[in-house]
This record gives sequence, C-alpha cells and structure tokens, in this order.
Amino acid sequence: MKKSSIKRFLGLFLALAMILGMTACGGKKEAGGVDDDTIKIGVVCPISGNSAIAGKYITHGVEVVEEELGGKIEIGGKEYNIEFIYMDNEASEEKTTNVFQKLIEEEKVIAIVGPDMSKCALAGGPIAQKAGCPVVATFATNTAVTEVGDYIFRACFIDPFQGKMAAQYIWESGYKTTAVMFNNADAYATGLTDAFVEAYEGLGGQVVAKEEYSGSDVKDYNVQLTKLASSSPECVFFPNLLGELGLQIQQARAAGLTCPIVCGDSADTPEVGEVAGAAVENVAYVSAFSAEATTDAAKSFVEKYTAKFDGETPNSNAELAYEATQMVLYALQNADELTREGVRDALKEIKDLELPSGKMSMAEDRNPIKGGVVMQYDADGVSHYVSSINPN
Amino acid sequence: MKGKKWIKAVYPAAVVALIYLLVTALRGVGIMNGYYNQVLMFAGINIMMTASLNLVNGFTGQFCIGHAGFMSLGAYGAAVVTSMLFKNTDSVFVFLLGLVAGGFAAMIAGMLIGLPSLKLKGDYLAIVTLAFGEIVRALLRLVKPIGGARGMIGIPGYANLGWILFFMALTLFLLRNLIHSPFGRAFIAIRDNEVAADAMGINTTKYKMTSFCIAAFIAGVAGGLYAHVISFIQPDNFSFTKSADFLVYLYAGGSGSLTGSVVGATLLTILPEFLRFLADWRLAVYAVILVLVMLYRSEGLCGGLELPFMRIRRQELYEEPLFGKKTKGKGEQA
Amino acid sequence: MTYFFQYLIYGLQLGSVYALLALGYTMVYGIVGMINFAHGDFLMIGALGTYFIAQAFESFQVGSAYPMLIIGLIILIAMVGTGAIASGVEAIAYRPLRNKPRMIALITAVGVSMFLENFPRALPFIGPNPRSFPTLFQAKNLDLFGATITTTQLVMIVLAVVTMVVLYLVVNRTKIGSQMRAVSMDKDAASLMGININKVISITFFIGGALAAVSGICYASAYPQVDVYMGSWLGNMSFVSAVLGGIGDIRGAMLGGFILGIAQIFATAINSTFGYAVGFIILIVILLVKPAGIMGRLVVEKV
Amino acid sequence: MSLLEVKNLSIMFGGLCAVDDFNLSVEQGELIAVIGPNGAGKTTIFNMLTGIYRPTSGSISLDGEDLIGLKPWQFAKKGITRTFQNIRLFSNATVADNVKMAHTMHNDQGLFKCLLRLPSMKRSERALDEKVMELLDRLGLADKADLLAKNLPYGDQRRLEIARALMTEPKLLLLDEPVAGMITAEMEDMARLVPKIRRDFGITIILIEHHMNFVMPIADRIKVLDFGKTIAEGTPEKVQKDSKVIEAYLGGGYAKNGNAGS
Repeated sequence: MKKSSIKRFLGLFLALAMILGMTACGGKKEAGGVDDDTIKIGVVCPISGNSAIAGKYITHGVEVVEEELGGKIEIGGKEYNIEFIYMDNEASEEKTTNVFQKLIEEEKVIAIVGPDMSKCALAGGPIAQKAGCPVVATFATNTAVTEVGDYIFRACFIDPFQGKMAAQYIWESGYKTTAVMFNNADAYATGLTDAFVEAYEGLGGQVVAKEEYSGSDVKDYNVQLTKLASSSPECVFFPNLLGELGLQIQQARAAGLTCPIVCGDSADTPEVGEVAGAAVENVAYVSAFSAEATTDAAKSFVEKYTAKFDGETPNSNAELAYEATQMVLYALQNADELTREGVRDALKEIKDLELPSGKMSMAEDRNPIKGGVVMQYDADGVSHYVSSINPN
Repeated sequence: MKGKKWIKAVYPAAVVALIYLLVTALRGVGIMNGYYNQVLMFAGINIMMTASLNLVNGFTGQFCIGHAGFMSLGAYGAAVVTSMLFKNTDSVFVFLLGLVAGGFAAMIAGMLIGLPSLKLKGDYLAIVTLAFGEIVRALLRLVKPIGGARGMIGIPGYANLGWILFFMALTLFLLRNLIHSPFGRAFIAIRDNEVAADAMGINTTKYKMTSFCIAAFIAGVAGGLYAHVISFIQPDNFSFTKSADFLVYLYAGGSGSLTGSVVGATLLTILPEFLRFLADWRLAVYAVILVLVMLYRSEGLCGGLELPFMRIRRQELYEEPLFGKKTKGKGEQA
Repeated sequence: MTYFFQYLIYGLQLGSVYALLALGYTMVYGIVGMINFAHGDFLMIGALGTYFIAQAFESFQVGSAYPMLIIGLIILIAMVGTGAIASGVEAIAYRPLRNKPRMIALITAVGVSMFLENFPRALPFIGPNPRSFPTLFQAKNLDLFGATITTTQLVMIVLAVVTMVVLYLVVNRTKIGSQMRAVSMDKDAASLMGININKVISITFFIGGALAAVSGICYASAYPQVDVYMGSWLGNMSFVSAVLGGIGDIRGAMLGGFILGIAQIFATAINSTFGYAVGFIILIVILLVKPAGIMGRLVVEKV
Repeated sequence: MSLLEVKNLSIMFGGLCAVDDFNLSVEQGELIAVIGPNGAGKTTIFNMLTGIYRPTSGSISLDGEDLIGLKPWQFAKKGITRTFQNIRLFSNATVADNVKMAHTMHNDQGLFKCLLRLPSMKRSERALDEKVMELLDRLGLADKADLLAKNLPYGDQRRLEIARALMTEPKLLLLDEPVAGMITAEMEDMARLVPKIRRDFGITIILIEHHMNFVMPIADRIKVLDFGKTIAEGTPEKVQKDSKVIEAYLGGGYAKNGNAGS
C-alpha cells in the first residue's frame, strides 16, 4: 500500500512537471524592446468568436502596413526587421489578459496595437500599464480606457465625442425628435446612447422613444421598432454593433420607419449594407474616416487596401487599425531610445501626423485630437461623404 | 504507519506549496513568465469552479448548467466591497472580506433559486439553472451603480497566483473532507438512488440545498478572485458559454472525481493557449481534441480515479486497525 | 392593446422558429435520449448551405426571386445535405458513446458544436462574415384584425404546426415510427426484436437535421442574416422549448416553442428594459407549476 | 397499544383500486407476512407504509402517531424502513458507505465540523465505522466492507439492503420480497437470517413474499391479498387451509371474486 501511494505521488509529480514543462518552453530574453535588430509589435483582435468579423478587418488594416514596410524599418539610419504578431482574444476579457501577458512577457513586443473593444482594453490595460508596455487601442471608445494609465493610448475618438457628433448632425439636419433603440447588454451601445441623449437634449432635441433589447443573440426587434414607429420620430438613432445593424435597419423599414436612420461608427462596414439591402438608403453614420477623402494619405491607403483585398473598400475598423499601427511606427521613429518607455514618450508627443483620416495630434489625456465625418449609404449600400465635424 | 500518516497530512499543502515555489523559481530565472502565471491563475479559478460544480453535478447527481451565474454574483459582490465600500483601504482584510461577501452573495442566490426548484428533476432543473444564469446576467446589466452593461472598472488587482493556489487548495481540502463525511455520503446516496435515499431517512431536499449552497459559495469566492485578477468585469462575461466551459471541464476530467476536476480544468485551460500556434484553426482543433478525449476516455480523464490525498479511506479512521486482520488492505477502489 | 394582435404575430413568428427547431431537438432527445447541443449548428449549416446553394443557382434567378421549382430544389438539397451531416455526426461522434452516461454525449456534442462553428469560420471562403440571405420568395403583406402579417410569417407559423402534425403521425403511425418508439423505450429489447438500432437512430438524426435545415431557412427568411455563429443561441432556446414542452413530447415541443416566443415578445412589449429577464422568469414559473413540462406527465418512479 | 395500526387503507390509481380497505394491527416484536399473487397490491401497501404513495383514504399510525401526509424520509425518521423488491443500493459506494448512508439522519456532526474534519468528527466517524462493521459482521458482510455495492453477488446485495435498513434503527422493518430471484441455498440462508434479526435487534418485521414455503415456518401471522383485497388472515396453519387462498394461488379465483378488481 505504501509503495503504491509513493508511486502515485511520483506519478502526480511527473504530471505536474509535465504541465509546467509544457508551459515552460518560452523565451528567455530580457524584457522589453529590441532584440537581434528585430522589432516586434503585437496585434490583439478577435479572430474567432462572435466579433470575428471585426478581427478580420483589423488584421487587414495592419497587413497593409506590413506590406508597406516589407518587413524592414529604418530608424535613425539603422535598418531593423519588423514583425507583427497577431493574437486572437476571442473578444473575451479573460483571453485578452492572457494574450497581453504573452505578448509582453514572452514575445517581448515593444508595443501593442489593439484590442478593438473597450471591455478588452479595460481588462488588458492594467497588465500593460504594470509591465510598462505602450498600447494603442483601435476602436475602444469608452472614456475609461486611457484612464488606466500613461501607457494606454487610443486611435479612435471617445463615446462623448461620437455621441455629440451624431446629435449635432441630427440637430443640424433639422430633426427635432429622435427615437433610440439600443442594446442594453452592450457597453458600446449603452455608452453611446447616454452620450447621444445628453448631447441631443442639450441642443434642444427631444428623444421621443427609447427602446432596449438585450444581447446580440436576439435578432427580433419587431416589437421595439413598432413602438418606435408609433412615436413617429423625425429620425431614428441606432448606436449598436455591426452584427445587429443590418437586420435592425431592414426591420425598421418594414415596421414603417421611413425616416432617416443614424448609426454609430460601427455601421461603417459593407455587411450592414449587404444585409439590409435596399433598406439601407438614407442611413447615415458617424465615422472616423471616409474612404472618399481626398488627402494623399487617405488616397494611398484606400488604393493599397483595395488592391490587396480584391476591391474591398476599407472601413473604419481597418482604417483605425492602420492608423494605430502608423502611430506606433511614428513613435518608433521619433523615440529617443528604442524601448517601451521611449515609444510611450514618443506616442505622447505625436503632433500633426498625416493619417488617412486627417492630421492627428495626441492630447494630454492620450486620446487623439481628430475630427470625424458623417457618411450616408445610398441604395446600393455604398457610403458617401456628407460632412465633417471638427473636434470641439 | 505513523510516518505515512504524517506524509499524508502534509501531502496536499506540500504539493501546492511546491507548485507555487516552482513557478516562482522558474519565473525568477526567466524560464516562466507572466503569461504562464496568468494562465495558471485562470486554471486555478477554473479548478475551483469545476470542483464546486462537481459537488452538485458529480456527487449529488443534480444537473446545474448555470454555474457562471453564481460566479458573476461572487465577482460583483467582491468587487463592490473592495472597489466601492472600501475604496481607499488597501488591505488584505478588505480583499478577504470581499471574497467572503462574494461567496455569501452567490450562496443567498443559490438558496433563492434552489428552494423552489430543487424538487425538479434532471433536465427540468437544468433549464431552471440556465434561466437563472440568464436572469442574473440580465439584471446585473441594469444596475447602474455597478456600471450596468458597461461593467465595473478599476477593481484592484489583489489576487495573485499565491492567493489563488491557496484558495484552490482550501477548496479541494474542504470538499474532500465534506465528501467523506455524513454530508458527502448523503449527497452520493441521493445521486445513486434518490428513492432509496429518501426511504433511508435522508431529507433529500435539505441535502440538495446544502450541496447547492456550498457549491454556490465556492463559485462566488472563485468569482471574487476572478474579478481581482482581471480588474474589469461586466455581466456578459458570465454567459451560458462560460457555464458550458465548466461543464466541459467537469465531464472531460471525470465527474465524481475531484482529481478529475483538477486535471480537466487545468488541461483544458492550458490547451487553447498551447494551441495558439495554429492561429485561425485553433478552436476547431481544440474541439476535435475534446471530442477525441470523450470518445477514447468517455468516463473522463480521471473518471473513477482519485489521488490518494483526495480521498479518505475507511481504514484511516483507525490508528491501530480494529478489524485490521480481516479487512485491511482489501479492495479499495472508491 | 391596439398592438395586441401585431405583437401576437411577432410572438408566433419567433415562436415558430423555436418550435421548428425544437421539434427536431425533441425527437432526437426522446428517441436517442441525448441532449444534442450541436442541434442549433445544424440550423446554421442549413441556412448557410442554402445561401451557397442559392448562389450556385443564381442564373435561374428571376428578378430577386427564384421560380418555385428551383426554390423547392434548393430547399431539398439543403435538407438532404444537413440531414446527411447530422447522421454523419451521429455515426462518428455519438454512436460510440450510446451506452455511456448521457452527460458524456452532451460534452461531445459541445465539442461538435464548437467544431461546426469554428471550422467553417476558419475556412477562407466562408469566414466570419455575416451574409445577406437571398430572398427565396417575395413576401406580401396581409391584413389581419388590423395587424400586418407577411406571407413569410404565415408560412413559418403554418409550417411549424404542419411539421408537428406530420412528425407526430410519422412517429405514431408508421413502421419506422414504431421502431423509433421501440428504440426510445428499450434499445436492447428493440434490438432483440430485430430492429436495426443504428439505422433507426441514423434516420432520427437525418430527420432532425433536415428539420433543422428547414427552420434555418425559415429563420433566415425572416431575419435575413446568416453567419457561422447564428445557431448556438437558437439551439439553446429550442432546447429550452423542448424541455418546457415536456421532454420527448412532439406536441409539447411545438407548444413550448410558441409559448417561449410569445412570452419573450410580450415581456419585451411591456417593458423592453426588463423583457429579456422577464422572459426567463416566466419560464421558471411555468416549470415550477408544471414540473414535467407543459405536456409532460409527472412519472412516479416505479418502486 | 399496538405498534402499527393501519385502518381502512385504500388507494386508487386513475379508476383502478389497487388496494382496497386494508387493515392491519401489528404488535411489538411480531413477524407478519403479507402474501398474494403478483399484482395483488402488496408492494403498493409498502409504498403507502413508507410514504412513497399517499393513500386515497385510511390511516396509518405508529405508536399512536398519525403518519399520513409525511414524506418518505419522515417515515424513516419515525421508525419505519424498508428494503426494495428491485434492489436499490447506492451502487457506486462501498458496502460500508452504503450502511453509513442510512445513518445520516442520526448524524450529529455539524457542517463545519465535517468541512474541517475536526478531531471530534473523526472520533464520531470512527465510532460509526465500528458500529457499521459490527453490523456487517453479523450479516456476514464484514469482509466485503470495502467492495463497491454494485460488485456484490446478488444474495449479498439483498443482505446489504437489510443491513442498510437496520442501520436506520427502525422500530418496524418492511422486507419486500427478500428472497425474490434467489436459489434454494440462498433462500435457506435468508430464512435463518430473518428470525435472527428479529431476535437480535428486537424489532418488528412485516415481509412480502409469494414463496409460501419461505414464509410458513417463520411468520407469526399471515395476511393474504388478492386484487387489492384481504382474502384471508391468521396463523400459517389456518391460512394454508383456507379455501379462498388455495383458489387464489391455484387459479379459478376469478369466479368468486368477480367484483374484486373494481
């Protein structure tokens, strides 16, 4: 009996050693920065899971940069290899903390691009902050994201600004009453709704109906939309996720809501038009970027992107990923020294960087100072530039 | 005999301490890093969740599929204590108080849902627990002071691998003791034959409730630890998908075996991380591995097995064996 | 109250999706005795498959719709394909576990479900994109008690009821049906009676898969967006419907689906903030009142 | 006062009267057998006497205390336990644990003592184990204490059921077909065991059987049931000679009891 339990103990010990051994085949390099003349940049986005579609565009956006660089970057007269490491976070907070640790501690990246969602940025942020690794979140619009610490930046505008943009556009278009339907289970939608309502009512507009639904799984919005229609609004605001908008627009039209529909920046993706079909006409959205912009930076980005991905027009997911990566590259080139700290300091100093969405500078609070645009879909599901809104 | 007993008493503590020291040492020399640390922390939390689910599903024979609901209540309960009530007190006691509060929050919810519904059987009970998980999630979204759907931000990162291993070991220790006590025997009796258990004077409702509440409490504590690892929680983090994860860990490890819960939760937490080199195909391959495991070891990886220190044999009750000559050393498969 | 009928129609529409899927679910559930967590993914395969099949038939398109014959062909191919996949899954992943505790098959089903979602997602030509489901037939609006009902909704509701009746007759009146019932009661005895259990269970899964494809097509016609993850939530809801109706009871599955759909819609109509939670509270209340489901009778264990 | 007093006990399932107007009075220490052909309603009576079925009408009282409406575990607590015709052991637990499980209601160790396995809890566990081993020893199962119940041979499973029922410290023990499916040798063992239990534990026993030659030598009194009705009652000798009993057992009883099934 004694023997067998010792055997078992040994067995257990071996099993543990194996588990640890399995996990222990990692890097042994010094923390942070450049090694063997190779610079590594981490990219965190959802490759699988419900939001995998966003991950696809983010990957595309960064791949354009990758192609531009061709694996090499010149910094201060010296040429370095540059490598992008894509990590799937499944749009989950838990996995985001895992991949942040992996990128920071094991891959020794100098900076991280992404994640795209506020919730993931909020979970990963403290880890990066503690380890001192700069992060440029792409699409994380929640105000709190950059408040985590001085290593956390973002490429997009924040909820209050986006809400204000939408409110301003609706108000200035002459619509005095608006109805809202939003996903009360989603941080993006609730945040944007609150910001919008505050700004719109501040301007003197009236929110005549506010209906909610819970979660991306429920695709039946008929009841809510019938109620919205019965309040006969002049305009409807849908601050929801891209996987939901197509059906919402379609069902809204079917429920008799013929008025203009305004959405948040998540509507900037071809799937919305594809799913909604002809119903997408007269749907406007606020966005960080217009593919019709005429600046050199924008034109060259759209050209390269379209060429690389079979005529696909870049959307703001892709564009923001591109911009976030460009911001990191700019910081690398302007850093006093090639360390994470150096990159962070350089990110703080970004001024008048030419990006596809226009000239961008970094504000004190690590949010970019940049304007937005209002876009509108035509009946074919192609979006066109309507107007620009400047910061402040 | 004496020597062996002594070894046995310190077995679990020694193993856990060893893991901790090993990880710390490996981190110290740079072989292991924060990534492994992070994954092991989640593994520890998942072990607690799986072991507690095992108490309900594996040992008491009930069918709960909303375990993440208890976890979320624990996470929120603990986070409210540490980041709202005692926002400016940075102390271990606040952390522990938070965990206990989380545990009680989950346990009270367990009582509320268990009292009316534990008379339901099998899949009907399962549906109620699923509904319970969804209701908790839906209601947490609507409570604005704790952030609603936007979640709770800035929960202090009190939990580290040491704490998690400590609570994990404590959980396993307590559960092992419980299972080898009149309570645990009553649970197993209910699982094996509810009619007979009832006829033998076991108040089945009471014992089901006990099992349910203890499991909820542990899930609550695990949720509290989770909140303090991840520092940001939001209701959708605790969806049915998460409950299903724990079910998978439980049955892949082997239900009715605490060792199985440890092995299942650990391996299946590590596996998807280990498969990261597969990029796009990662989860598809993970699914295939899971199916193969179930096909080739369908009682679970450790089904019917229990490590020596995870069980208590009858003979151990005797310092000097009373029936020793007759019974000692015979068939001891438990 | 003015909208009562309109909401009822919405509830029936949502309910018919649950009901159609729950019918296949409950049949597998009743006959094989396993919870097939991958059933919702069969719906996805049916819907996504139809999308690709319709694309292949694009040249037959008239305007934005298809001629009746082609629609029938598309649906038939989708049904047979999905049914075959369902039987295949059964043969590979569930059959070896038939005599094991049912939890084991359930976990395998979770694995199958993960695979069916993540494998197509990783395939470059499918990917994670939500796609617009083609308009198979042009819907018309009809007027009913001051409420509007589209032909699609009408077809779905009628189809759910008709399918239930047909399935009920198949199980209760045909030879294969009596074999199915024999298998559901006692596999060993059925096998001794010369029933080929593998065949019966394969057929059961085939029908279940084909029904899932039909519900997928209905669902996607009403909510024309298809992607690889569309099935998991619906699968859960139809599982809930099947249990709510009484495990293994075909009439119960349909009733359960409709009741769940109507409960969710009306809860949302009364207050959209709490609608989601209230839908589930109603579910719990029903089960507490009818602990063996709506149609189920509480079977006292024979002592 | 008699130990068990059953008056006018009836139960209907749907329209079928499974047991009709059953009366029984059992004195302390008696061994009573209820016999009758299959489907006579014997097990149904046990199910009512242990709270599994609630009778449609009638009363059951133990030591003068009314038991109607209590749950099965409360019946056990009051002192009535049983064995099952189709063996219902806790099959994945060991033999010793099976018996210990039946001790649950006498457990005085609190949850926290058990969670922490305090010394006092260990002591009580040891005392319990000694008690269990003694009981198993008496029933000849001591050397199988650590086997899983499902791995026991059939005869031992029956005996384990009895051991388990005895562990609840009952006043009244109900044995449901204790020799069903047994070979002759096993049956003879059981015929020795039952009176021994009655003597050693000083308990009252009611048993169901249809093996007349098992019942006759050991029972004090016999009650004969057919189609839910009592058709004869008395000492074994008296019952053996009763013409109705002979008819019921040898067939042809339908003619005279035509209304019995209604």
